[in-house]
Amino acid sequence: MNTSSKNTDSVVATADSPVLRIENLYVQLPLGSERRYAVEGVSYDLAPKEILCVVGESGSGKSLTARAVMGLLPAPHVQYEKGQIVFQGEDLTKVSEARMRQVRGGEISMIFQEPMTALNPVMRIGEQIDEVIRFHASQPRKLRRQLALQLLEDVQLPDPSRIMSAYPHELSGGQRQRAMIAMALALEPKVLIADEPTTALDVTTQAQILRLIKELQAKHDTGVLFITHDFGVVADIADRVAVMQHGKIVEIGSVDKVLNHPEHPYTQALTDAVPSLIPRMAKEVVSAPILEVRNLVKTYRSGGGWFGLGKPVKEVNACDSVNVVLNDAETLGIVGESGSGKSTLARCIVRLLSTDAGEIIYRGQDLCALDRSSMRPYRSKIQMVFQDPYASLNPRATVGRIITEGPVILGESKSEAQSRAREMLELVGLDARAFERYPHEFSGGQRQRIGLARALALQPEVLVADEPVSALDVSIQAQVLDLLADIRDRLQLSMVFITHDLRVAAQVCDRIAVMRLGQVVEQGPTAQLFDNAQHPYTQELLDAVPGREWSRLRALS
Amino acid sequence: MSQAGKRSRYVLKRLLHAIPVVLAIIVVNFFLLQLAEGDAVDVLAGEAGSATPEYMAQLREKFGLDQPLPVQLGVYMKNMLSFDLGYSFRHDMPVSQLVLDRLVPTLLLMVSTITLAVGFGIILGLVAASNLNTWKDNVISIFALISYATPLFWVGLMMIVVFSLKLRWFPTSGMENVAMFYEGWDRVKDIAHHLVMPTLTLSLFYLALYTRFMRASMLEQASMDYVTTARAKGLTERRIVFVHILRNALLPVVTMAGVQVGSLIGGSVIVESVFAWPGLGMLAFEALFSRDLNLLLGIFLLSALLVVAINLVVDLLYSFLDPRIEVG
Amino acid sequence: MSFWRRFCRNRSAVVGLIILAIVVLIAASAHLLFPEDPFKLVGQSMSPPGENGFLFGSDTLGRDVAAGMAHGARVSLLIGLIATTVAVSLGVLLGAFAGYFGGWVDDVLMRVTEMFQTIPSFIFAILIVAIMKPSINSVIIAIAVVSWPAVARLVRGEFLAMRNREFVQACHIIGMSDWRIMVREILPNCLSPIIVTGSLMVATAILIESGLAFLGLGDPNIISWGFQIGAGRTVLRSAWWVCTFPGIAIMLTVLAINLVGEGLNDAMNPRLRERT
Amino acid sequence: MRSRLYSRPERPTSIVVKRALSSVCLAVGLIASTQALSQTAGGTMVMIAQPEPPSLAPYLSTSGPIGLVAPKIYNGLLDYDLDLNTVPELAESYTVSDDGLTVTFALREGVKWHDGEPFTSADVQFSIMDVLKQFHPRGPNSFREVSSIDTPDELTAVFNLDAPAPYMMRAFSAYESPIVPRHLLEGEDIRASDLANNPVGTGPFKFVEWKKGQYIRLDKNEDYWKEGLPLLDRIVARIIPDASTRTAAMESGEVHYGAFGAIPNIDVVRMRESDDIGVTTDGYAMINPMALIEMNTTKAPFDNPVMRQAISMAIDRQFLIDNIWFGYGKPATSAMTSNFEPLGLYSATPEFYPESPDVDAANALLDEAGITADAEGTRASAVVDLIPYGEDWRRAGEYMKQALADIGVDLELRYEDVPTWLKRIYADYDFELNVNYFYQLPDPVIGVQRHYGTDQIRQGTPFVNSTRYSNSDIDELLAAGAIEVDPTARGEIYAQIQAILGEELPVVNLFEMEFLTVYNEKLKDHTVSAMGAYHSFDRAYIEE
Repeated sequence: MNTSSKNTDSVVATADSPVLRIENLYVQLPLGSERRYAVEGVSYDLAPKEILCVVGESGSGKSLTARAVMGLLPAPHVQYEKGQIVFQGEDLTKVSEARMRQVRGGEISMIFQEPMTALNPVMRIGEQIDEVIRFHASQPRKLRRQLALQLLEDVQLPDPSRIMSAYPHELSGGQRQRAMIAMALALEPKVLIADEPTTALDVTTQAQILRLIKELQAKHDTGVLFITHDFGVVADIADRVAVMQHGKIVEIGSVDKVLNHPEHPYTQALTDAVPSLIPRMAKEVVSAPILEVRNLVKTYRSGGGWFGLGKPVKEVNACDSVNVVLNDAETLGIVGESGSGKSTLARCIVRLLSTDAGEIIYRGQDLCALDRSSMRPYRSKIQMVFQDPYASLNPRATVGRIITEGPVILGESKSEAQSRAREMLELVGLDARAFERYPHEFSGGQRQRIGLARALALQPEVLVADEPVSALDVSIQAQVLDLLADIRDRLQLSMVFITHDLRVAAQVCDRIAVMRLGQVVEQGPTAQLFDNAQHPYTQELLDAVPGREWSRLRALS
Repeated sequence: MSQAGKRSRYVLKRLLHAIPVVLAIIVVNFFLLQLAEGDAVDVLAGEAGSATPEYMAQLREKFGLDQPLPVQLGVYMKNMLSFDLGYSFRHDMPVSQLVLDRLVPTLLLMVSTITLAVGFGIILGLVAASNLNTWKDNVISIFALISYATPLFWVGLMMIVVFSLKLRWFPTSGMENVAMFYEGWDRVKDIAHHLVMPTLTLSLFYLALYTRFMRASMLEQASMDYVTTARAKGLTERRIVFVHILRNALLPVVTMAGVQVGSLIGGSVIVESVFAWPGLGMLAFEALFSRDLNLLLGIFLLSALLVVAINLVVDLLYSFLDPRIEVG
Repeated sequence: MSFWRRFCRNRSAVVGLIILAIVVLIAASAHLLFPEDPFKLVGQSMSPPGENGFLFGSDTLGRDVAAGMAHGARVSLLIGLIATTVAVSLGVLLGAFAGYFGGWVDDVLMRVTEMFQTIPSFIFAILIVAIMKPSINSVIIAIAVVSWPAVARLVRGEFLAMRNREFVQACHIIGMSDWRIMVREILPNCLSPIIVTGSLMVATAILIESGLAFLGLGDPNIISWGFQIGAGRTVLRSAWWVCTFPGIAIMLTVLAINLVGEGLNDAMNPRLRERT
Repeated sequence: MRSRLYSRPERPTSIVVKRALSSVCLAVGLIASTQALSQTAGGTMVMIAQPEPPSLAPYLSTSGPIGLVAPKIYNGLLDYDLDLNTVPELAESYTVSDDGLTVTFALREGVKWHDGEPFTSADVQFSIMDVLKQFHPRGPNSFREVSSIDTPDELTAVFNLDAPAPYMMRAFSAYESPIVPRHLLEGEDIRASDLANNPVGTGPFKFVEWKKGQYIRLDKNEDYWKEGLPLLDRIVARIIPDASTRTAAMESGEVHYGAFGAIPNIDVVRMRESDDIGVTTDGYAMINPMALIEMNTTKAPFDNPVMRQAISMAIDRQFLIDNIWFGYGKPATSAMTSNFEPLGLYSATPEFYPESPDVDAANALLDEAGITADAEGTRASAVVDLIPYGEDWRRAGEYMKQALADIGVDLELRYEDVPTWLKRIYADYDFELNVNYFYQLPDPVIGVQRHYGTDQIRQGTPFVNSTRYSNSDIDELLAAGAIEVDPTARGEIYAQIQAILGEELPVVNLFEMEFLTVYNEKLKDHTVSAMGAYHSFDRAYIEE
């Protein structure tokens, strides 16, 4: 539970001078990009003991500003042009590289988004922490080791000495992020820059990391520059907020002012686009089940000896006797953290993966029993939309071919398929001219629409959506969700919606099943699940949703 | 299971894996060689001057060449299992002895070539990558390409003319000074003295591959997130390059060394012939042209085992270098 | 055309392309430059470059080295191209099956590839040429047989990576046949590494051909750079030009092909890497 | 590199029937050898042995490289000086009975084998009767008349012959008929004996070590039966596959001696100017190599003598010598080598062996015989096989293709490896033209007869009558020539043979080859016998 949300009258930046002041900063983009500047005339201050959140969609320049402070701009393409970055009276844009190296990691330190790749895979955690200390404060080895152990304890990592000698791949995502934080706070820096540190983490881990950052910030009085695109996180952690769009700051102020009384229309649009946590009204009429999953079991075997004869080394139970029901024209949400088996379940339903046991009954027919040819009539009935807009479309095929391929294979004539495709493009809100163009000419949101058009071209009765919006910016996310809802109602589609984001689930799903380690721990109508969750894990998930309190208050006003 | 236990199990498994490959090599080459016109007896008769057909028939019978093919193969396999690689028709000696004599020179040449090529390849690749697109980078890249593109024998012959005839720094050819017949330490120095030019010639070719490969690997690693983290920790560029990037960049280079071994033994035929280096390459070449079937199969077998062994060593080395790799 | 602009940014690639263009031009117009049969004995033998009307001198029989190089260029390039095409198609086929189907198919095919890579490749090439008797076809086949494993490994890696890509899974769902998925969906997306490796293999093929010729295994009836090197080798000390100029031609061509290969690599890859 | 993959195998010694044969010349040889004592002793001689000998068993094979090494280990009963006079070796002296049916050898006393066993007449008897006559490629032919050998005492061996065989006296050199240790071979399978790889002889040098692919090391035989000899401490035969590398080794002084064309002619031309490298063509009097084209007389159009004559006329033999063999060689003018002149057996047949090529005459000949050209001017097309012994022969083939194009014969070259070539030519007879070279040896009976006699058409046996030319007159003349004792009558017979062959040309000779021996000037007294490189080198020494 987050103890107390930042109340509205948070401490305004104290009178003493800001620890970091950015004044009229300009950062150039390489020639030929959409706009000239990545960062255009940005100015903001960071007071000691304050958490300033910089929020904005991808491409808004929020993280480039932070990297400019550290002097880590990706050299040839993106260059600092003009402006000041004053840190404790010293303009970092003018200092020597040697001085800059003293600042980095010593006085200003930074943590990054991808814990999986942010640590050197072939070096022990202990060495990587020791490196920072040794470089900035020459202390004898024994002292450095003690400090490192202490740091690991501060970030609440279990058994620090084991962690010291462990390699990055032996730790979980959350643990690695904690190690990163330990490394960053090793020399009591004045400023900590956190560039989307929790975006790649599960919602429960994210909550813990946010809490940790707040505690450490309070304890060490560090100024934290927190970069994120998630308004829920802003609500939970920020003292002050700056909103950025296309390289410019559109609004800056206390968290209460910006989140609850935004002045700039762009901020308003963003805050409105964040799905509220109010569960959807359950469907009145309970219709007959169209798709039933009974006791589904799916295990992954890895290893295995010569020609597969040897005994398997590792066995992971992705789905452990899952039972869910999808009623006609209803949306069933499957919610869970990474590794819960929700994607595997989805892939089993569309027969991408063979199952070990259990049945998938579609209108009375068990699909698992069907072989390739007898599966043919059912192929068009269940279709799927994927998560990553950039990987779900064949870069070398035109949009037209992508959409028409399915119908043509299932027997429709070319002309008929093409007219259907143009019809689908209209349905998903893209103009017909997209037919001849290639995927790389479209934005993320548009690509998801093309993926949707491809699925709908086969006139399916069931649509399986595997995290369709989690890779999108919040404003685009809202549009796509609206489109989905509209299409679902218009075509009376029943949908299986997989997501890790409870906000999205609340907005879209009629009923929700919560999965954990391959098992469905709880399922029921959305409203009932949100108001009084039965299973402790469901409750834990609900509490971990960032900005839960903010959304609750917002809903009341 | 202890780390050593796991390792030995892994080694065993790898050897088991290698057996079908090695056996396949023997069988394929056995039948492939039958397609070659003429046999060892033709060659021996040709060499002996004039030999009566009866004498040739006797020889064929003695060598067992008159048996049907499957029988010959069966006999060969049976002997092979008891480490008897059969008899060289032309040299009138057991194949195993002939091949083992030539193994030491081949290993000497191979190990020194790999060390030189990989060693300098890494250094040059490192220098090129850290001075990207400067004149150093271009010079190294062009030098690497030229040494790769120049025919080996031409380099070899030019080296002999320049270094041994004109400058008299090195002997022209051979592995040892056959006039003096040094012993002990002198002999080692003498062999090393003979080894310089063949190794230089052969490693020039492979140096190019490793330089380019290292450069590409360094560039790829330099764009990784952990490098940005290291920079954010305020480390110097030197430390980032030599401690962080280098170790990660070495991994693919090590694997490539393993794959190259097979072609290295083969590739040395030209160098062995130009420098009269008594290696397996030359022996295989002569065995082929005297249809010395047993000898050629023996060489293929030995080089296959050599490749398997070296690949195993490379993989174990790799698992030391990269903690992510679980052995066994 | 952004591909062309990105290719030209790599200066050495452009230099490579120019050299290659010159070589191809000479090869194509060989019969115009030197109408006579390059084997013809046209003048004073063993005359050094520049004398008796020989640009690059003449060999022991009085044949024009320059004429041989021009006509030989066509043959050497042809050998390189055909051998590479054969090796690439074989490699793509086996690599695709191994990478796409996995399981025992992958095991078997990889054992076969391993076998070919375990046998000393150059000796295996010599073995094949000796068996099929030295001719231009046997040389091509020998080169192809020893070069396909590298392509097979590469294509297998690409197919393994692409196999689980979401756009491939989408095709599975709509029931597209495996063969169609491999050819129309996956293969187009791993063309760039294949093209780059292919270009480098043309260079290696030419080197192998000159190596075989050095050992006296070249085609006796067809002039090629390898043939000239074999012919000039024994007289290297007295008539250095006979095999040195063809050697330089080989080096320049191999150098050019490699530079172009690297240019292709830079031009093709960033576009793919950015997106996926 | 493959210029001399298999150096030319040796041919049997000639049979020279000489009236004035006496022990006198034996004595002269002996005195000459004692003078050698005063020169300095010691040093190591390094010579080239390329390709690597298959084994060191001269009693089983006459392969060239074996001949380079074995005669230093084994001794023969006799040796031959540069003018082919016999010189005593293991036999101090010998007498031939008047009827020529018994030859008695007086053996040298106190000779020991390298393993210390004494050398006796029993060794001679065993060597000739049980080894050379049974297994040596030429033994059965050289000793066909020897019915038995008596050993009345340890130092006397008496050869009993069925018919006089004066030619036999030419076959007692250490290379041709090595005397092998009876105590090591008796009762063994001669062919499989380990002696082949660890020879034990009576010669001036003992076998020490053979590192395959590198060298063969022979050290001085301390108790050699010739007083004060050998002068050298050690002889090492080095194996160097690449021709240019062999040249470099010679230039750098690493190697002192290279015979049988070990050093390419072109390098010889360059090196002979320098004063520390010497060249000689001596020491090959026993061989007389002849470059030629074998025609398959059973395959059209080469079954027609006119085609063969036209080919012979169209070839510029001097061009071949100057451009490929760099001046070493003499254009052929008959079926036999001009070196038979001293024996009175050579007579030129210039009609189809013109001084310089006569293309017009050749074309006229062909038109006259009705072998007309088609639209593109091609009278016939054929495949020419080339002996796979290095680049020179490929150049010869390439020249042949251009030369015969002028008379409308379109040639395609074929160059295969040795086994394939041997099988194609001598086992399958699957050829039309074959560019090759034979040793005519010091006497036509052994060197030339086996290429033209009908009885010599033996399928599967290398280097015999592969053209399958069969002419009864030639057969009779050859038989007569072999046993004719009177030199002028013999000359008459061979003149007739050359006239017929000069007309029919089953084999078109190209030129008489000159093998070269290249040596470092510091090496003295190396070419002292007619056997040339196949000699014991007991008198050779290094003068620093």
